[in-house]
Amino acid sequence: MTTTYREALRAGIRDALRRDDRTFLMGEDVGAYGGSFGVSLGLLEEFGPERIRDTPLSESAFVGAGIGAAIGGMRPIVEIMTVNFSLLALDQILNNAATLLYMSGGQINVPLVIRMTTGAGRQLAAQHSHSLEGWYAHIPGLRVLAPATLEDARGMLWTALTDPDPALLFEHGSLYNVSGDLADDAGEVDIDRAKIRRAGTDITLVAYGGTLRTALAAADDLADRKIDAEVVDLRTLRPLDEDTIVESVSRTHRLVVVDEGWRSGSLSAEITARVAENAFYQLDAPIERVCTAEVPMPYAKHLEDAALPQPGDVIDAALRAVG
Amino acid sequence: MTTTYREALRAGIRDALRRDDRTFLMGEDVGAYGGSFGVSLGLLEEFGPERIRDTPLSESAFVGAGIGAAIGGMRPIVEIMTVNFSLLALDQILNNAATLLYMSGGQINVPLVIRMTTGAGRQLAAQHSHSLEGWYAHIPGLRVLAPATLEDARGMLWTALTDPDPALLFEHGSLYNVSGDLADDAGEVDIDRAKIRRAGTDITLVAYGGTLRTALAAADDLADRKIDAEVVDLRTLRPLDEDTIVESVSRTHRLVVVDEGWRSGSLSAEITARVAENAFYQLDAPIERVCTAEVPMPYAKHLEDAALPQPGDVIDAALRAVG
Amino acid sequence: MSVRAKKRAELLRQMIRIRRFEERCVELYSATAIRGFMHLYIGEEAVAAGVLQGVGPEDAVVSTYREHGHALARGIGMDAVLAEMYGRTNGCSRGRGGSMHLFDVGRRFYGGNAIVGGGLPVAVGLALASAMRKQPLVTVCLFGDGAVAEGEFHECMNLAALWRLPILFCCENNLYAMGTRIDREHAETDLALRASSYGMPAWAVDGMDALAVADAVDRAMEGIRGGSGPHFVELRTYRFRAHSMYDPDRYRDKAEIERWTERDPIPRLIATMRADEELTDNDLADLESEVDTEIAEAVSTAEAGPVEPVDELTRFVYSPRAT
Amino acid sequence: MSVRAKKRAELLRQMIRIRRFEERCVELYSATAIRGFMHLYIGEEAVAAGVLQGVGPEDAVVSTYREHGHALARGIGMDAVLAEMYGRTNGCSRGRGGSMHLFDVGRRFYGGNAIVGGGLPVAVGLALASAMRKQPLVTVCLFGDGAVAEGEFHECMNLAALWRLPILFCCENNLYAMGTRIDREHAETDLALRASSYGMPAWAVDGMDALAVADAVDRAMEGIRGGSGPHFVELRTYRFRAHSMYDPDRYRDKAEIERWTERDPIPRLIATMRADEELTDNDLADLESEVDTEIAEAVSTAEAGPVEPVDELTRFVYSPRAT
Ligand SMILES: Cc1ncc(C[n+]2csc(CCOP(=O)(O)OP(=O)(O)O)c2C)c(N)n1
Ligand SMILES: Cc1ncc(C[n+]2csc(CCOP(=O)(O)OP(=O)(O)O)c2C)c(N)n1
Ligand SMILES: [Mg+2]
Ligand SMILES: [Mg+2]
Repeated sequence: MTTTYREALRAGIRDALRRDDRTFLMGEDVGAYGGSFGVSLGLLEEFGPERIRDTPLSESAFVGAGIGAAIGGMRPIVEIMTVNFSLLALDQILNNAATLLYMSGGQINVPLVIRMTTGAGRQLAAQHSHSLEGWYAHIPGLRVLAPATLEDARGMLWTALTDPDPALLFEHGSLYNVSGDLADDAGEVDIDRAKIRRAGTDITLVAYGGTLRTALAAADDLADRKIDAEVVDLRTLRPLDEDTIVESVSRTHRLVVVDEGWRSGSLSAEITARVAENAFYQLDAPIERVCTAEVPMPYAKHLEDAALPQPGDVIDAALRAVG
Repeated sequence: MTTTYREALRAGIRDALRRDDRTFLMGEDVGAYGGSFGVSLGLLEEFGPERIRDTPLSESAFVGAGIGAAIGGMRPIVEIMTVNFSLLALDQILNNAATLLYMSGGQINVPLVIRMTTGAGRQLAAQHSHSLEGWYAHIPGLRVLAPATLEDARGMLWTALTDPDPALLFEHGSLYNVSGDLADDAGEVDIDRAKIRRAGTDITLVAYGGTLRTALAAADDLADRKIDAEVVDLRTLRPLDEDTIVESVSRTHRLVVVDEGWRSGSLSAEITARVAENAFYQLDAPIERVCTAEVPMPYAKHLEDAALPQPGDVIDAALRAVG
Repeated sequence: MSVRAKKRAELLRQMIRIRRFEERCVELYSATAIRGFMHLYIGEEAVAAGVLQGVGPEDAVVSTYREHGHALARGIGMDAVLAEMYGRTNGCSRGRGGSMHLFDVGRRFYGGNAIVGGGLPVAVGLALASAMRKQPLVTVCLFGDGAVAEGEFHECMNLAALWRLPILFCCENNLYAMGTRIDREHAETDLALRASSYGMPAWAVDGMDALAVADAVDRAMEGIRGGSGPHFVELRTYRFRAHSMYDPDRYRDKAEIERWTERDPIPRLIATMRADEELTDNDLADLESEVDTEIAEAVSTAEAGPVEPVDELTRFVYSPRAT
Repeated sequence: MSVRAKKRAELLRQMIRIRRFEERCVELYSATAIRGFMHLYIGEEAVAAGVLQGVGPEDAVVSTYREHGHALARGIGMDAVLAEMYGRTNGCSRGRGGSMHLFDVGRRFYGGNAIVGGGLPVAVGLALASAMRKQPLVTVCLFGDGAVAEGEFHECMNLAALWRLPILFCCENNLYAMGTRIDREHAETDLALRASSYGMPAWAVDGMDALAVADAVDRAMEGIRGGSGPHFVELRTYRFRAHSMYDPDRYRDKAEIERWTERDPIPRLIATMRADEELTDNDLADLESEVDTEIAEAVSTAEAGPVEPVDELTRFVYSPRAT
């Protein structure tokens, strides 16, 4: 069946709502509006306002309420419209969702899934273009997921909801309209392992979420230049599947990390560090990172394009590495 | 003159208040209480409640008000009691303080200094023990400072206040009572460069803020083992003085980074990545990181000690590297 | 012309400028000359015109992402606004801000904030600065009904009232926060009542009546300038168009929209002026053609505007540093 | 004994337990058996006793860092509380939480939150869960006057009122947030009035009178159980001791403290009971000695408590995963 990333996400939410009546969706404009990016369109009509619950503009309160509801026996899906606004709820996420299990000595589970849109690329400028999933991947107690494919868009929510611990799901804004084939009964996916999306022998490109397509495009181009790139999709940003990365680099001996976060302190740094620590003697060239320029995102299209990781940048980095 | 880190900070604030009547100090309990950690004790009496301004518990509002006041021609010093509570003001810091200059095309400067206490080590448990300065060092538009010495405690504020851009000053909670000698007229310090606190030839230990003492203690011990460690104090976490680090590693060929942040995604990852990118062929051993265990900080002393970077951990890492 | 007639003529002129400008923007958006998020003000013009006429040249203004009307009424050139939306260097934010981030420091217009509620703390700070500097100035802060639900609203109302700051809070209550109707976002839908619970003068005004808005704002400004602290006016209005160019506007009744369209502030003021013989058909035709010319010139200026060279991408992240 | 007399006896018993327990804690803190932040409740016991007596066994309770009294009155064993403060495995949070993070899921006591205001959203969520699950339960949320200034307070009041959730907000107004007196943190110091502006029943009670507290809470709980949505009670009280063990308490008048000490809730209830011939000297002596025994036993249990093995450091960061 041909479907879009948006529809796959919606199907995943619908599955969840049908399967478990403790599950509900809550967030700004998830109901009458149909979700800021249309993900939940039609769900209000199907499940009613109790379970498709519009909230006021109160990120801290409704994210915290999701935590409380999870503790109280529900299985909430909370939508934060975009990662940009999640900062207003960060205290709840870090100090409650991620911490209650530990701080209570194992008594309190928080089976909550928080979904949000991330990323740039649509000229939304400095306050609406963040890629902060790397920050969340810093927090012990969280599981951080970044579906880059239709399968993962449909299935990661399922798996995350069966996890007794809180999970964050980052949907890249540029993917919603991407379409492709997806099995009608597509379901649960493994959220423990990264996935090799393209096998190759000469160099490893690590990407996730919005940058997977960038990496794959670069790999296609590199193939024309007789460079056989392997593309690893991280999928889960925390805990990191270091093994898959290290294993790939141990075969290709070269690494480019593609990350839409600002370079300094992005997730790409952690991946670089892990490889530098664990596959140091396997490396034949310095690790390369292709990240977003360290600027608040400009509005003008040509500047935004220049700020974001492009396939050309990945190709250049790969060429330097195979040098 | 013998003084403490706390007194050096206070002297720095007093200098600033005397020098420029646009400067004022604002935050929770900076006035009548004397500052949660006693830094501003006595300043209310000296400068009055207009300039030593107690605020309600409203982190977002008073940090944002600091931004607005800076724009409006003042030179505010805002104290957030601890980094843990700064999450509640993070939107203001990221989306306004760090962004307004760029977003306005160069029109709006935000000459603001935000001070806060960071770090663990006093059994304050999971919600009061964060080391999140690495997160702030991810944000373009900010300058991030971590005074580890008395000179820097006294002088960094001065330099930061002469900067037209927003700066964050992280004071490690375990340093306030540290005492030592400081010149009476100590003033402005360079905030552009890292500093070699101990010269050495066999291995580089990079540290900052609360971990500088850990690294120095480890270096002393390593000296007994005939390993001559160089200790680099980062001082400024953003922009990073990569040159000093790379230069040191190019001489010692070995690197241990000591960082109180949780390992994954901490500043230590960025430093590792920079060195892996820029001094790759200089390295004779994998880079080692000594960080905080990836757990919400436990209350019990023995567990907290086990979670935090200790001199012994640094020594072990150094021995592995020279091994 | 009498003073009264002059004032009315100016209100009408501003409303027509804003209306026609945005009608043109819609075309330009369809033609992809403008991109990103664009939030139209059509229907709400009486608020911008009525509020901004009462603001002195040295007073400060803080606005939202729905700020074309505020910017124009504040006196920012239509060409500079449009060039900004084109992403050009002659835009009022040098092409870095776009529709949501219009700035003009010369006119003390401080944006253009796209985080709902995010401008309030900054406005409080601007008011604090003028109070501390003993300048007889007022800060005017515009925001929507949705923003009233955010925590920052509460913190800022309290802070402004506690410190009796010279600030005018203008709540543009257009009954919706995106797709969420006011009675589904607020337990207490009388927003002026909410505000008055902080102990500040607060009242609601017909926001479709430019004269009523102007009178209310004049009264409030007088109070604030007279030293009686913050005031709040709720301006009851309605947006005739969708929330943004992305919004299919599924959540509103056609009948509701029609009912409000009948209260269009422009014909209404025209009718009043005609009844009072302050406006002839010729006057109106002149006005419209003047505005047409202004728009045509703005389009030319925007189209002719230079594009920022890509190597200026990182300019304005930090101020140039004196060395 | 009459029902009334029994109730009073129980209130007295709880107050004395809390008082004597904390007096002992001060000694144990001096002896360094307890560390970290410790916030004493001494003076405020009437609130804990009066509130918790009205809470059913299945109702949920959310508290702050000043929660020894709440925990004890909720029925958590004094031994489990003290062992927690010793950091032992038999502590109610397994030694991971300490004084600020007491938990007991069996008694639906959800901590122990040390971010001011941070517990409110969680409480709203717990109430939401019971409402959605159609359980006839109430969530009781305790917090201080300082928390009322935080944005989260506002968001949560609105959300609870908007959704008519079964929640009782208990504001322990002890007139200070650390060193900041209520009139320097709130523009409107009548906190019940503030709360009622959200359209919920709200009133103030003499928090030094256990009977008045109990009556008010009983009345509020009845209203909530009857389906009339959230209620707010402001409990006007005073802490006799400093904010925490670190606080030199410079900001309060000795005379003010004395005035309030005269209203000590314990002698006050004793006097009432004596006047009504419900309490003899013998009864009181028995009670005190019972409590002494309980404390002595708690100290032994805590001292004998095992220490968590260090290799359990990372346990409870995540739940064990089924594989
Ligand atoms: C903190 C935050 N949350 C969510 C959004 C997304 N968003 C943009 S505008 C808007 C509605 C705001 O409504 P209101 O304040 O009434 O202003 P209006 O758009 O009606 O003028 C929302 C939810 C945002 N920009 N910021
Ligand atoms: C968000 C946040 N800001 C600051 C602090 C530091 N702090 C701890 S308790 C406290 C005062 C709180 O006062 P109140 O709510 O009245 O409670 P009380 O201590 O009087 O019981 C402050 C400022 C904190 N824990 N959390
Ligand atoms: Mg609105
Ligand atoms: Mg208090």
